[in-house]
Amino acid sequence: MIHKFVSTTEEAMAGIPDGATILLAGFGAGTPEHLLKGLIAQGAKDLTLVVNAGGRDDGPIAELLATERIRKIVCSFVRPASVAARLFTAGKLELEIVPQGTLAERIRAGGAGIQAFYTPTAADTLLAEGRETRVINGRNCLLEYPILGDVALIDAWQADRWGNLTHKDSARNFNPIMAMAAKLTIVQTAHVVELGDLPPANIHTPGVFVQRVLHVPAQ
Amino acid sequence: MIHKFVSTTEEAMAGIPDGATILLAGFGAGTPEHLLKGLIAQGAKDLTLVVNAGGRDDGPIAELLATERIRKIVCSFVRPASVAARLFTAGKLELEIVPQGTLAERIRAGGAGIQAFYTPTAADTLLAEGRETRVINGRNCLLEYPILGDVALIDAWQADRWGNLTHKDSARNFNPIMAMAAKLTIVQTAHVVELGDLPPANIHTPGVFVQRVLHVPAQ
Amino acid sequence: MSDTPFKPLDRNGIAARIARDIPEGWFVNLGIGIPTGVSDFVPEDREVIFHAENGVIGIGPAPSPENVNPHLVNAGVTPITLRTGGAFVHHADSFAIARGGHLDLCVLGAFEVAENGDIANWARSPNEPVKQVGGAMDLAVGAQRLWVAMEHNTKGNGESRIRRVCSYPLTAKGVVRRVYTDLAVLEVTPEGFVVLDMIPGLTFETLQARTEAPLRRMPG
Amino acid sequence: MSDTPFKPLDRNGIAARIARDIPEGWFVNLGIGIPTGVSDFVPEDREVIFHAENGVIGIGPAPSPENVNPHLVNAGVTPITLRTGGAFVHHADSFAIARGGHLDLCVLGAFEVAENGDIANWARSPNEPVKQVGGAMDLAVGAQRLWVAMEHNTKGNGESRIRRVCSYPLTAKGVVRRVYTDLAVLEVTPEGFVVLDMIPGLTFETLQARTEAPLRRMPG
Repeated sequence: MIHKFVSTTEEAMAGIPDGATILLAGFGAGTPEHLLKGLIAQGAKDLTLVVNAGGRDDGPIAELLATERIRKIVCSFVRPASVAARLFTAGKLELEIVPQGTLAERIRAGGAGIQAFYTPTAADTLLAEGRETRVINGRNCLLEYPILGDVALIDAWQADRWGNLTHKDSARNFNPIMAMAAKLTIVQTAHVVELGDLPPANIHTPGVFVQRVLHVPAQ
Repeated sequence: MIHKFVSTTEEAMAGIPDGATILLAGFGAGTPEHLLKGLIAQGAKDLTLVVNAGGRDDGPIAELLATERIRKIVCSFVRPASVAARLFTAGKLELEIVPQGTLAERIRAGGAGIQAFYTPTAADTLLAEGRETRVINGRNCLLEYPILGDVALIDAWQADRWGNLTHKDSARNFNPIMAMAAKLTIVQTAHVVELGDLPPANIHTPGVFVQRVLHVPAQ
Repeated sequence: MSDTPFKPLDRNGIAARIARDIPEGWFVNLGIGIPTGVSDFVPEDREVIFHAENGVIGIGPAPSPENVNPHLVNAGVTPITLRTGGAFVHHADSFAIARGGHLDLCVLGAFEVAENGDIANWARSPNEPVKQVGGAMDLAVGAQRLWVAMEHNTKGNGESRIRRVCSYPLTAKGVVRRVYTDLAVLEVTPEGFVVLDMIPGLTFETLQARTEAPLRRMPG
Repeated sequence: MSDTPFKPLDRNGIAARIARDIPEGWFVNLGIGIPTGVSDFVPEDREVIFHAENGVIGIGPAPSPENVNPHLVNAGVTPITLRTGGAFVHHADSFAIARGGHLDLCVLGAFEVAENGDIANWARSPNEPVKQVGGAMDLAVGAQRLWVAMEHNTKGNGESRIRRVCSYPLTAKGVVRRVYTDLAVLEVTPEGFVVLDMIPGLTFETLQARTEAPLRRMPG
């Protein structure tokens, strides 16, 4: 029997190596905060973190950054008043700023086996400096490469033992595409359901993209 | 009030010009056969048809081809014993053969604003002859361009007045991505539902991709 | 010809002015700042569908404090509601909507707009250590129409934000169609800015005096 | 050393031999022809999830004639059922699974396989007027492992389909990991084909005599 549930946070986070690239889902809602705390406890270092927002001064992302175990953040923005901004200014953190849609598309490309793509987004901006561009149908386009994770940390509303997931409302955001783009996709789910309880037409993230599921009841 | 329903097949098919590119969804299931017959009756000619399978010797695709109003087919395969194969051999039809996954991805790229992408699929084959390739991370890749339609013909199971759709089982196939990739997306739906009847988390094709909906009850 | 007294629009006034020009049936993304307020001024009986980058189609009115749903926020991470007929999609699908040309309109705030339609709204200097791009670059190049909502002049020294050439780093080149300020509505045309509308009491000459880029009157 | 009599596997026999090697939990796509039969030989209590290009995850057994669902077919457009736990996705998502490396295994039919892992399975000549590619090129480059199921020799003149170099147009280069024929199981290695298994009664020498490419015995 396929059975992707794990019983403890330690088991969920086991084996994340130093130097790993971690995809962290969430956008206001849908952040797997329990797993993020698990990552802080797990201790892997020299990590690259791919996340939409480089964070604020509070919350678990700030806590993780404060450990100085993140070598680099790939994100669409960083608030000037944040742990990330301070670490970056102090030379303790690399920063790769990616437009939010390009970030989502690069992650989706990673999951879908696309090796590179051209987009007009950011082609005529500072972010294109020194990079490869090409005019296609009269539009200047920037060449973008896929983002792949060693690990994805994912939030779900429901999960079954095959790892099929649903996400609640706008908590879906980066969760399905980050699950696609990582070798080891670890999920925290608010609810556990029986195989077959999720209607086949309405599974938001199929289990094929999921390796481990931890039940973390909503508080 | 937004109201995308039309009352007649003529109204659904109105204004399709000669020379249009038509995206036709379906893969065994999910082919909008009523609209396809409507296209035959509508009379536009010099059309490019984008469809997974170039068809067999029967059914509405064969009927449409037999009108000789299709200038070109873009598809992943054509049976040797088919109207398409005979027209092609007679020099009356252009044929562009695209691997099925690349076809789906090119359509999705069209809908998503991606201007071109690199894929390893078909890079070392006859289909790559004379085309641009590039080695990325040690893999030979082929440059592929998006497919955009003037019109998409779409099958749905349920639709509301905003054009939100669901598709039944494997009848989903090309329907959501072709709806994204066309300027004028015309839908035939088996069922009409009230706005709000479709759960927001389980809409397979959002109405933003849909222009016209015709109710064609399943027979 | 001297000015009669005029009263610049406040931020809500700009938002309301924009709302007037959005017809029923449009699919619209509203940026953070002044644009977010636009939806409050679209009458309920005019169906306009609002999109948020984080995968929300059909944003409804703000919830009352006791009805906040922690799983439902907009691109500014503010609690929202979903309107009947709305839908949720994931982030890549949401940006496929924005980048694939499926938005009839996007309204963004900006620091500056140039007469060729360039927009600068994400950084005040190329040397800023930390960048805040978000989804603005995607929206700016992807939407069918880009309108900008901003104050006509800077708060400090009253410099014009309506420029011949942007002085700040660009968000995108040649994409702005129209600018709504506290003083006027300007259309970006191949011949530069054309004044579509001015607030009551303001003369063309005064508006031009407050504007670095040359302005043209509406033809006819 | 002379051969004892041997009986080549029939198509079901090849399918059954492949099924033996698929462990529980793998996510597998089966091509048209011999591969389609593989799922029939996976015991019900071994959970293997089968994928179809048209967006089906978790193909179940064939339906009885009275239970055919017209909305549910596989990539060969044959009616199927969905297994408990299965899911439907659209065509681009389905190929994202195939092309993104999420299939543990794909089993395809072929005309020829070469010792460097090249596969030819879509055209018998570069000059065929009409091509039938389907999803084979996507699956061949995308899956974690590609196995091929085919007869060892051609039906007509008994030519070897196991080649030093493919003579037919390629589907993909250097992707085949293993070949299951009616005579043997061959692993593609950097040193060429290694014989993993032979049918009872067949000797290595006879197998080599029927095979154009050089074969190696399993080390040890």
